[in-house]
Amino acid sequence: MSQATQQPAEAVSPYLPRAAKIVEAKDFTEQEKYFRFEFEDGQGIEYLPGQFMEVSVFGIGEAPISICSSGGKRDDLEMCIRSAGDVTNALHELNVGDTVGLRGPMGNGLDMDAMEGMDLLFVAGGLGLAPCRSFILTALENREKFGRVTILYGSRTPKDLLYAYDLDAWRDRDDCEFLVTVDRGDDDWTGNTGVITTLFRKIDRPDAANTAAFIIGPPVMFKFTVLEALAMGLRKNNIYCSLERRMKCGLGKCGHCQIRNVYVCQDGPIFSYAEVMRLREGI
Amino acid sequence: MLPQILPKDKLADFARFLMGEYRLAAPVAKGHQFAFEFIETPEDVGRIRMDYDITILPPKKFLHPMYEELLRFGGRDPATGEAPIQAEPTVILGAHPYDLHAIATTDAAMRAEPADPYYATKRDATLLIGINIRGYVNDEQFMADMRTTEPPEGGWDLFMTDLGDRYYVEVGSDAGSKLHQAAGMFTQAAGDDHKAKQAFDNEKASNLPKRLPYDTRYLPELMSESYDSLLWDAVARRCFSCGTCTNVCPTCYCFDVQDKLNLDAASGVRRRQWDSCQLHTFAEVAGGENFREHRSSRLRHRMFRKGKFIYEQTGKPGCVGCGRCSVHCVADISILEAYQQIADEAAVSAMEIAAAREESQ
Amino acid sequence: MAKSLDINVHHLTRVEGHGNIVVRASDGKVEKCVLEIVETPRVFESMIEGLRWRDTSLLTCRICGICSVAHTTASILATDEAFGLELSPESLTLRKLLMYAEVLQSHVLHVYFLAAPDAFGAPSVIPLASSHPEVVKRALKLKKLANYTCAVLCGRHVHPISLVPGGFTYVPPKKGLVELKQLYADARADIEATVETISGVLDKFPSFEREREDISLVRDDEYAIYNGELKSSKAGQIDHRDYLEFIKEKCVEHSTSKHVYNVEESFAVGALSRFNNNSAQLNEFGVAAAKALGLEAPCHNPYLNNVAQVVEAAHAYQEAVNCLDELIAADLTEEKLAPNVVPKAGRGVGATEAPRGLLIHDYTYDENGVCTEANCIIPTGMNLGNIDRDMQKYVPEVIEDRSQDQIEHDLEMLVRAYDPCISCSVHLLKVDWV
Amino acid sequence: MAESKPTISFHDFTSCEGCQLQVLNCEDELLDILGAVDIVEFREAIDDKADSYDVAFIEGAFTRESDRKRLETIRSKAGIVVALGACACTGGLNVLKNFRGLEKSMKTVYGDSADWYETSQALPVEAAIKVDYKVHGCPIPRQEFLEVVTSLLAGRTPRIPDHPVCVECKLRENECLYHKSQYCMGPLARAGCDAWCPSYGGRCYACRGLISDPNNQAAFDVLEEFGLTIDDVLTEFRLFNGVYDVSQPPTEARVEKQ
Ligand SMILES: Cc1cc2nc3c(=O)[nH]c(=O)nc-3n(C[C@H](O)[C@H](O)[C@H](O)COP(=O)(O)OP(=O)(O)OC[C@H]3O[C@@H](n4cnc5c(N)ncnc54)[C@H](O)[C@@H]3O)c2cc1C
Ligand code: SF4
Ligand code: SF4
Ligand code: SF4
Repeated sequence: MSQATQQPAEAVSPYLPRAAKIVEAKDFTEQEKYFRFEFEDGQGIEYLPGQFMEVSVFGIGEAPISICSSGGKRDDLEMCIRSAGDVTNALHELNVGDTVGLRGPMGNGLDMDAMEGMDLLFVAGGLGLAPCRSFILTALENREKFGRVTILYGSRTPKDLLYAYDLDAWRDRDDCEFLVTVDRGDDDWTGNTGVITTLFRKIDRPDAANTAAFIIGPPVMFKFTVLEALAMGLRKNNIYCSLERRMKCGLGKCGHCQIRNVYVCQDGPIFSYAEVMRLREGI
Repeated sequence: MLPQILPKDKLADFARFLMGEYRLAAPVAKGHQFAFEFIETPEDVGRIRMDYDITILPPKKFLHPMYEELLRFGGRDPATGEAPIQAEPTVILGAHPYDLHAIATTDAAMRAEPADPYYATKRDATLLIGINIRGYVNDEQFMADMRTTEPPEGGWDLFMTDLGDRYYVEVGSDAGSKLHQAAGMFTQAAGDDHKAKQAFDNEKASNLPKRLPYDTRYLPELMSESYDSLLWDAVARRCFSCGTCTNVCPTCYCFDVQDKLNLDAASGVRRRQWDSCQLHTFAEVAGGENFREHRSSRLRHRMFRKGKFIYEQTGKPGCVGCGRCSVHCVADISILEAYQQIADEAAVSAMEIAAAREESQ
Repeated sequence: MAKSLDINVHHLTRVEGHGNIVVRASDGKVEKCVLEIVETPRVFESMIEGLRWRDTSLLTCRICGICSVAHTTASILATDEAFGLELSPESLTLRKLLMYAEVLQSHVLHVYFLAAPDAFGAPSVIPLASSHPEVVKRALKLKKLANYTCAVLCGRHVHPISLVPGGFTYVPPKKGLVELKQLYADARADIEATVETISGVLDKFPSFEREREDISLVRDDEYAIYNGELKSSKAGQIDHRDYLEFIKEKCVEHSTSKHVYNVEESFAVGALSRFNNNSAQLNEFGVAAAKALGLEAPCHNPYLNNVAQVVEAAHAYQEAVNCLDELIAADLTEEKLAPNVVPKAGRGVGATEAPRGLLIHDYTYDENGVCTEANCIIPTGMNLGNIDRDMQKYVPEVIEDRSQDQIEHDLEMLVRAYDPCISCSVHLLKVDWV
Repeated sequence: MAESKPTISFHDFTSCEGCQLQVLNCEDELLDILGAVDIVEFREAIDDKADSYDVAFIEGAFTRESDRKRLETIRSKAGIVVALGACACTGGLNVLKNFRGLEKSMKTVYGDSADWYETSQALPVEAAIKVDYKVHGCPIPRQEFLEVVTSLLAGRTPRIPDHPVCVECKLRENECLYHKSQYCMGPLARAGCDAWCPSYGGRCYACRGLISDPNNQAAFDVLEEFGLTIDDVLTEFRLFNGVYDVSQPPTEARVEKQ
């Protein structure tokens, strides 16, 4: 039998991650940690808000994590990672100077240029602020392109609030409206208490036909907030969410993230509410 | 590329010729059933069974192996990773037409951008030699409905039909043409041979009646109609969620990826292995949320993939009608029966079905 | 000068199962000297009753993971006999080969891992791995060979799968047999080296003797391992079905394992007993090993059981090679091996030689093949009384010359020499309590 | 300076010690394991006793009250406790004796001397102490033991399958026993053994316990169609999974389904 094996020179494995160094790391909460990465090959990366990376720790595995920095062509990227299992726990043990493997960007993301001239409503719940932040920062960096910008953010307790410095910055800006609420306050908390839908009462009614909403958070929150958005008259096609599914390959092959005939890793994770409705199993 | 003749008593010689140039896989008996195995020794050649009814696992196991190394790493440092993408030149001898169709389907799925180089490399290094069927071998088959009784348009190299003392060999590619020339034991088919092949085809056609009450062009639509049917709950009552149906399915290709560590607990391999949408962990994420927690939703998902999604994605059949999933199901759950049942209850007018039936005849 | 002794080895190490050595002596007089068995009773016999025939061996092989093949063999021999099943010559050869493989594996494990550290003066095999790596590697290689034999033939060594009443549920592939043959050929030198290694440490075995009664299986045509008649060095030969004539039992309070007696107050089984009763039938390789090790029958030094194990390992090796040749020539097929079992009411006795000695399973089935009565006699159980007697003779002999620590060490070594498989000794049989 | 190696210990309770033998049967890996860890207690092979262990492997069932203390001591000294094998994970086939009536079992075996010896219901180790991970099987598959060791060394959760044996059985292309008119526990049993028994002509009797969502309804339907009576099914069930059995005594033996 012939022993020859073929190794096509052009075959590059889409599973091989690029090495990236942690250049900044911060504990946001007990469970959530913030990282900024730079690629070791110095090639940088270009991505759209809403896209994600497969973060790899050899020997443990991979986990899909949204990029939370603003979109475009950049040298670095940021993520906020919640320790939820093996890979994410292992990532939490890493610090500045350590390297991880990154594959991506993956997923569809959303080109915000297409929304030029529209009003933007961001609704983020919990860790959903991570992917949402990429949209928010992208919008704020290109502030002149958009109409009104409104940011609603809800978290369980004041201790769970992420990106404190961003929140302060957004609060201080006068070209956007920023409201935050917590489910349960503590002694020092003077802000809103209550679920995120209560914030809808506090904002001016948007120009419904001309508003794009980004609703990103846990499935339960999504259901209730979509209701609010629809009640305000927003169009199904203009309400966007990010779906979470189990993922292994990120290449539309392994089948884990499949919802009916879409692969979340390729066709998503950003879907309009119109699409989510069609998927039925979406939420 | 004209059809060729291979005398039956030359089959062993042909197999030995193939073994000289390629890794050869062919059907052999496995207990009372059959399986594709590598033919490695002269003794193995004698075990080849071109008259097999159907194999337990389809030939996908050579192109999309049940365990496949994706990466090797020396430790946590991502710089230590490397990707061994390679393939040995291989011949799969004796694939039935429905399996050739299934390979065409996985070709389309795995080569869709972003293409999977592991699959593609193996596939490019593999020659397919088909063998014809005479009819159904069990009550669960419905290849005629799925239009997979003849080989697909392309994608195979040689296709053999058993004419008693000889094989009538159609040539499907340049590589196939080169192969039979190099083997040097084929002659060009003549008038009698063509006649005999025609007779074979006629008989075969009569052995392959349609088994569905509608044209499968309507299958995707019928599936959509049945999304909320109670049928899925009813069938799921018996389903063990054992994953047998997907493992034996020639068009199922879902997989899991896991890191395997060496004893230094640092170096190891990242490998993929077949996974099944029927297993309850398949759609479960960290924190315990399970997006297809109920057996019935998993079962429905499989049936939808087979009857609708894969077809919509690849334009090729998501189910080739081979019947493996139903034959091997411990609980006797039959996909053919499900396809029949959805027609009964779907909101498709009787006329539409009648029209479809007429068209398909 | 150790006139008084208080030895209490709690949970003796490097043996299978739990036992304590307790010795008390004052003023040079031994008051107590016993091996206490503290393993939990597992009451296997009562668990067997009510099981269907095809489950009896899968339960009883779990009496002991170390001699799992022997237990399975005894069990299926009993079932074969009860149902009057015929075995094909190929199945017989396969069964024997499995037994030889187990003898090889168990003896190698015992000699190298459990006994050798004493001879090399190491606390365990782990430091040996660095001080004598070649020895440990050789042991692992031989052990693996024996294990792999079981893997090829019946799936695994611990609780074999396809070894069932009447035949085999799996046909070992020829490729596997041919591969095994090659591996055995490669291992011959390792067996020879084992003999050499042990002959180099013979002086480490205390020279102690106590005349004893040896009981084992015997056969006219071969060194009996797989089956045979019962022979006592003091009481002659009987049919295996009459085993109770030789093996009489009593409960003793210091042991969850019952003690047995025959002509004497105790008797011995195991490698040395087999050797003493059967040495004339050793094959050439075995004879050569015995010669190199200077072992001659009858030998009454229990410490030399380890040496007899090495002789048997060599013998078993050669027999295994012969079996393999036969099997490769035989062209195994399902027809030749598949069991064809029709249950019927009756009693069957399976007597075989586990690595540690004679092993008996005795079942009675009803007409549906459900077991109604069961009795198992386990080798270590039989040796326990003999171990006590050996200790009781040994301690007074050395009490004046050796320190308490030395005596403790000697006794541990003595117990280990018997290779007791305490876990399996602790589920004894049903006898008539009259 | 070299970091000190993690310490590992082995402890045995009521069992056949076959699972510890399976550990020793990792012949190719044994020397590497010894290089990666310090085995500080392993009564079958070494003499040492230690004060604490990073990982303690416990073999055997918990079958007498007096063992509780020993188990608790091990728990208090160990960082991670791993149950090794069916006896430790589910009580294994020792549980069978619970169904025979304890007193009767002891009488059968020891006659009038029965009360010299202490025994009680056979239970999983979990019934006495918290167990962190389980290596299932009777005997344990070597590859799973190695997976657990390497995973714990690397600080990750060992990948122990929670799907039916049929998955592996099909990957090995075995003829399904149901096709040969024999029955098999494979559809309910936890995989990870590479369908060991069916691959060698045996049936699976679920020595690795049940998966976490067995379809009992299906099992009942299918086995009944297969001509089995409820007694047959229970007998089959109790061989290795008596501990899950809800239809009969012993009540003590029922532990939470994992
Ligand atoms: C598009 C997308 C974006 C995400 N963005 C973020 C983010 O910005 N920050 C963050 O903390 N988390 C995010 N997650 C969730 C995160 O991927 C999971 O928490 C993570 O995969 C858990 O992996 P683990 O190995 O730590 O957990 P384990 O429970 O040990 O998981 C084992 C394996 O299962 C799979 N898996 C388990 N949970 C998930 C899941 N939720 N999604 C996909 N695969 C899963 C992975 O392959 C994982 O390696 C995102 C998930 C998706 C799909
Ligand atoms: S083979 Fe049958 S029982 Fe198993 S998952 Fe498929 S449909 Fe369910
Ligand atoms: S033999 Fe048993 S494990 Fe294998 S597929 Fe059949 S039911 Fe499943
Ligand atoms: S097949 Fe079943 S019984 Fe056999 S080892 Fe596997 S889990 Fe245990």
